Amino acid sequence: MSIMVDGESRIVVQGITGSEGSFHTSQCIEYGTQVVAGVTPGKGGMLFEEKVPVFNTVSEAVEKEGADVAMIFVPPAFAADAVKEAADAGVRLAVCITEGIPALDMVEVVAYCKSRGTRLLGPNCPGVISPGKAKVGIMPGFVHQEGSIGVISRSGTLTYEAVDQLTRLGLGQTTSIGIGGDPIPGTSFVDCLEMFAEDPDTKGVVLIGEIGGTAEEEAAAVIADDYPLPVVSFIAGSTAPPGKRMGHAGAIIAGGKGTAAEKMKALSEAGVTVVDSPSVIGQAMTEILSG
Amino acid sequence: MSIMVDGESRIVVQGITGSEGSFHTSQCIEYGTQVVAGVTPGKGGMLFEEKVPVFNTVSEAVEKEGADVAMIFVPPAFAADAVKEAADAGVRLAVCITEGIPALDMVEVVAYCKSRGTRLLGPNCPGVISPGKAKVGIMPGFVHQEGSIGVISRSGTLTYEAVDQLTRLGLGQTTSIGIGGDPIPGTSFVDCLEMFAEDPDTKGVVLIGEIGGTAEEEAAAVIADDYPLPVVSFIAGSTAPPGKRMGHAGAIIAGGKGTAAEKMKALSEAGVTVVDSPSVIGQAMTEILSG
Amino acid sequence: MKLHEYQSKKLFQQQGIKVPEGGVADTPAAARAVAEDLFGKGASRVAVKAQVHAGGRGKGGGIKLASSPEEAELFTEGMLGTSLVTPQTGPEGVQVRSVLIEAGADIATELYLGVTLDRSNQCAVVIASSEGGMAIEEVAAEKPEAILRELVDPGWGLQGFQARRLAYGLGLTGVPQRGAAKVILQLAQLFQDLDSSLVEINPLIITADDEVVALDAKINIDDNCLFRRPDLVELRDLSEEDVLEVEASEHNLTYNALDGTIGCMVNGAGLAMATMDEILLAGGSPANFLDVGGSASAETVANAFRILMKAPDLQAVLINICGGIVRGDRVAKGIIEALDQVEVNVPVVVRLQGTNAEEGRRLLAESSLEFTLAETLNEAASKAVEMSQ
Amino acid sequence: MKLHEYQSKKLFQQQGIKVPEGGVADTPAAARAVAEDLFGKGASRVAVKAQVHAGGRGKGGGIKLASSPEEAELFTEGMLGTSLVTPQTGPEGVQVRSVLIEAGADIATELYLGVTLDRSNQCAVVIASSEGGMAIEEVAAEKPEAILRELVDPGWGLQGFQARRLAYGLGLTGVPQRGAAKVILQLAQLFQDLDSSLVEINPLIITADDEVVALDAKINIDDNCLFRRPDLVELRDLSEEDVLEVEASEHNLTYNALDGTIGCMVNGAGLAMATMDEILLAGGSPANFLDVGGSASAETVANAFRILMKAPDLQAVLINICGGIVRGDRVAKGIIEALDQVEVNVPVVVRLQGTNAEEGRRLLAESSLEFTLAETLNEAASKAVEMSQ
Repeated sequence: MSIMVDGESRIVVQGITGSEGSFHTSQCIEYGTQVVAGVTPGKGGMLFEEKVPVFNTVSEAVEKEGADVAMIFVPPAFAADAVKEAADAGVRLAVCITEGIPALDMVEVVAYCKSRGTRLLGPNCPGVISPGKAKVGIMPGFVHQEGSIGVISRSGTLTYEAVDQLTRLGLGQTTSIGIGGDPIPGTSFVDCLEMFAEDPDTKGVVLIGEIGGTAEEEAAAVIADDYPLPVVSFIAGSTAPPGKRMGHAGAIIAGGKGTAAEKMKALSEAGVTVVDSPSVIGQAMTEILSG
Repeated sequence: MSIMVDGESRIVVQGITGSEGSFHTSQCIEYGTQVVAGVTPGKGGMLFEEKVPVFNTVSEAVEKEGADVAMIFVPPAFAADAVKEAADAGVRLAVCITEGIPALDMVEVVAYCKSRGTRLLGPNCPGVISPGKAKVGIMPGFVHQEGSIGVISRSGTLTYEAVDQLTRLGLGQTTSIGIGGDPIPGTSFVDCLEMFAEDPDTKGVVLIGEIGGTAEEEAAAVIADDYPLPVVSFIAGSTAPPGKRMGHAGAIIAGGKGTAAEKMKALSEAGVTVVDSPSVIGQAMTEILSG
Repeated sequence: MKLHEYQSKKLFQQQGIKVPEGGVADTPAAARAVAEDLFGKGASRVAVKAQVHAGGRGKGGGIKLASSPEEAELFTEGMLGTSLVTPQTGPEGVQVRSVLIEAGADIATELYLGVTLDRSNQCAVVIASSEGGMAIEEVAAEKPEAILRELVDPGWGLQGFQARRLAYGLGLTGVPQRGAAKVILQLAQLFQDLDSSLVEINPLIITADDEVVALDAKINIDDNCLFRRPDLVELRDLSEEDVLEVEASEHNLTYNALDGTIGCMVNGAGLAMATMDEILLAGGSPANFLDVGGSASAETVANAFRILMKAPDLQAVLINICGGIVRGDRVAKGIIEALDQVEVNVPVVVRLQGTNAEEGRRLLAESSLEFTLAETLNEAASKAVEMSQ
Repeated sequence: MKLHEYQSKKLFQQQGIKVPEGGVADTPAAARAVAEDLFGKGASRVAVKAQVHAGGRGKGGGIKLASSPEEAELFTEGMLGTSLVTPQTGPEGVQVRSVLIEAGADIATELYLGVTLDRSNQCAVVIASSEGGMAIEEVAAEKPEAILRELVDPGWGLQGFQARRLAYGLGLTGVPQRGAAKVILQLAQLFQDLDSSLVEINPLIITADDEVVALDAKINIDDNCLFRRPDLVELRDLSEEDVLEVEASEHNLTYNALDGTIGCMVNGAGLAMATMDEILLAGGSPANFLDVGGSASAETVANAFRILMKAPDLQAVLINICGGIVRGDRVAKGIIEALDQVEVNVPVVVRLQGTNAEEGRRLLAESSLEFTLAETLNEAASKAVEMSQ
């Protein structure tokens, strides 16, 4: 089993004809993902790689190809509209890779998606992969392996790092999810923890947080409340100075709040195994599962 | 039994210190309605008629007096905000008497109330009365009598007319509801029909419609689908010319649609006893119930 | 409240929607001057369009194409001051007081675009159709599949993707598709900004060089918003409206003229319609719809009486008041006051019920004036009909 | 992006929020002229306020009250060109380049008002407190009950009743209550209109004659919206920002200066932070945060390298790239190109993983340049720390 996406998922790629969109669509197809349609306004009627039909609107892709998951590579100026289009067209999951969307646009988009019953993952995220089943995102597929660990992270590359370790230690993943580094993410740690708790194949969860906001503290509250799976966590940004945005729009220590130390404390108190180096995430999980 | 309001309902009156608000609040209290609070911004701290506390905000009225129904007499320019305030404060029912609220304000208000889980009745309506229990509105209480008929109407005075007849014929009412004459009402005929269907004491429904819109046709569709109670209906406006707004903002035959004839046809076909004069509504209901 | 085409087009332009170049004129000479300017700028012909609130002008001879300034002047002369009869006016027509002179357009495609309230879905709706130039009701009846609709979410407004979806749905591609999508968003915004009840472009044209232009323009404003829109109130053309209706609205009364003989004064729109219906059933004919409203004072009722008495062919008056928010005593005082000031030479039937009705009936009975009192609506209608014959 | 107080107040005024009369000056003489004008208009004293992006100016001597134009000139002279150290700056402070001279206000009540993003509730939030003048974080810590909050619904915006609720909650009544409610709505609108991440008035004062005035003003703009707001980009004061950070942002790189010795070049913000953390764990200290971003081309990476080399105290460079959307081959090309152009006199440790990493490593190995390659993050950090000592 897995969460969010699997071999049955039918993907429509918005922005399929752009440079990043086309590169990563190819990679997803190569991984074995069912990419059933693409959307680029004005390019309706063409075929991507001579097989994937491109439409002018997401509605058409949903009606004609039964797409149920959207992957969005649309530039920031048009991304909010693209996500809303996906939600309105009725996809159950919209994965927004785009970085740099204004926060107030996201406030609106997140509420819009909720009103339409669509789960939004991201923006500014690497996407989601259920190894061996489907990759809907930009993560390097080959570091992943099918297995029993759920991975949730606000980071992209740091997640690949952690997954690489897990795989090398023989710990495959049910699903690995990047929730993204923006202050207003569509899907939270808590959402993912709840989904993993209901997945019979997931035996442990790796949670990779970072400075800024209170998403890790909210996750800690859920875990403290009898969470059924062991959780290993690393929080990036112990060395980050306050008041500076560390790359991610959401990674900022503001008004003395959102430090790595606070988050690690909350998670530790909730029973999470918190490690102080990303290099030992895999090792820590191995010890828990074998102990 | 009754629907919407009963003796347990705790009313807060918004605009209680205005001319219409104070007059009708007194009438409601005299009828026996539990008016527990009033709201007029800037007049917080005073007492209405030496017994009903007045607050600056609806939240306070809800917190301190446990109000669960709002009756709104606020002028059109401020009415939309007042209804939203009531919904946000958590009342379960907001009865908006105010006439002349811009339609686009109501589009927003109706959606806002839905998002907060508050039922809105009105605007531009006489309110609701459950005879012998509570009167939340401006209808003359004395024409009503407790009994087993549910009354729903887009009109105010025409409803008093119909109720007066019913009462004289010994047909009391469970609840009589004016849904209002505006094009965007918070509560529809269909909503009321469904509530009456679930009320064990209601044995028959009187539905008073008028030209404009398709609310009667939608009601007919619900009645045609095995509606459990007998329905008697009168549609006002057979003599109304097309394209003219007949007083109510919603009472207009537009593009050849919304005529009385169409509505009567739809209701007749759904099994409703449609009468061509308001004078015989009571008589028709008596015949059905005794036949 | 309806706006004229030329007023609507000015608002369109402010929103960025392209309209044909032109100008309004209320004399043949002025029309010629506008036309000369347009021909001088390269127009090969100009349209002369009667500025009246009724639609269907084309069928009534209210739109003509002129090939020269002289012809434009001639057409204008033929329209100004005449009564224009269209499918949307009565047989008496409406008087033409001004014309709009516009450069003719090179039409490649004609579309329909409108925004109005969707009462069932309780939100605004954008309606588009590839069948431009036809009345949308006719298209709906004859070719419903040619009508596209996008609901406007009250919280979010019309979205870019919805405008694109409509434009693609109209069969457009490339530059016209993008141009039409833009106009769709602009029109939806205008609808919202103006508190409209209807904005309509019929036809919206695509020109031979891919421009998207509003060839016609119609804007109706929600009367309920006028209290906060003095700018829009200024655009009101009272000469297009019935004088008695205007006078009534100044007194916060709702009045519609009809062609019968029994004047009606009722409180509440529903009861007013029902009273009219009842008069018809009793064999009479109502002279008007008149709602004294939900909070009528003695003064309001007196004003209502004055307006009522001005109707032609009046043979009787039926006053039907069922008290709710209106109090019977106030109404009675208004009636008595009005009859002190207004000469009444027809019989007056009064029916008073509801809040403070007893007090009202007492006041009427105690006055020195003559009324026929009635108990039920049925009885009141019968008496009025009887007295009108 | 932060705005200066005087810029923020101009935007406040455009929104209708009252601010004290005043003017900005960048010389003592200009300050005196502004002060003379204010005294001439009846001011009994003026405030001289250093215009720097850091908060807590009052505690650092950045706000002074002058009783005469001469004193205003003197205070300005004492501030301009000096380094102002406040609780929010480093010990090195920030340079004062201009001052705002304002008429002193007659304060009856000091309040706090701010609008910012509520990340947990995923919407904007209006924060108000009766404890004006204090940092809101301190109020939150010491007197949390004095803080009022109203969430702004994304679909509907801040409602009138919410503004009233806040104003009453602050203990206001009558004219000041209505005035404050109005300012609350205006500020929420400004937050939305400017794509802000923070707008703050601290203190918002009620004057002795019941006026509501923004005595201070702070606006931060969401950097992600600047692509669509050229008007706001113009307000950017680059002199307040770190030169390397500015240069980096021009190349779409995210760079933050730190005071360590090991330069970091990483793709992805999380991995960049983790790399810094790992360097610390290995006994070293990072010289910077540098994220080459999610779509770095060879050119971007070369630019990143140039910025990196300008940092002081640099003893080693650690390049850590884990390919996802970034491709290893591009990064390798960027490194090779950059090292062709930039003089590098410190050891460079490179770790390359993920998409096209093998190809990237091959390119690096085949080049004539010297790198220390590492397999794991741990190993890379250790090697860099070792080489920096």
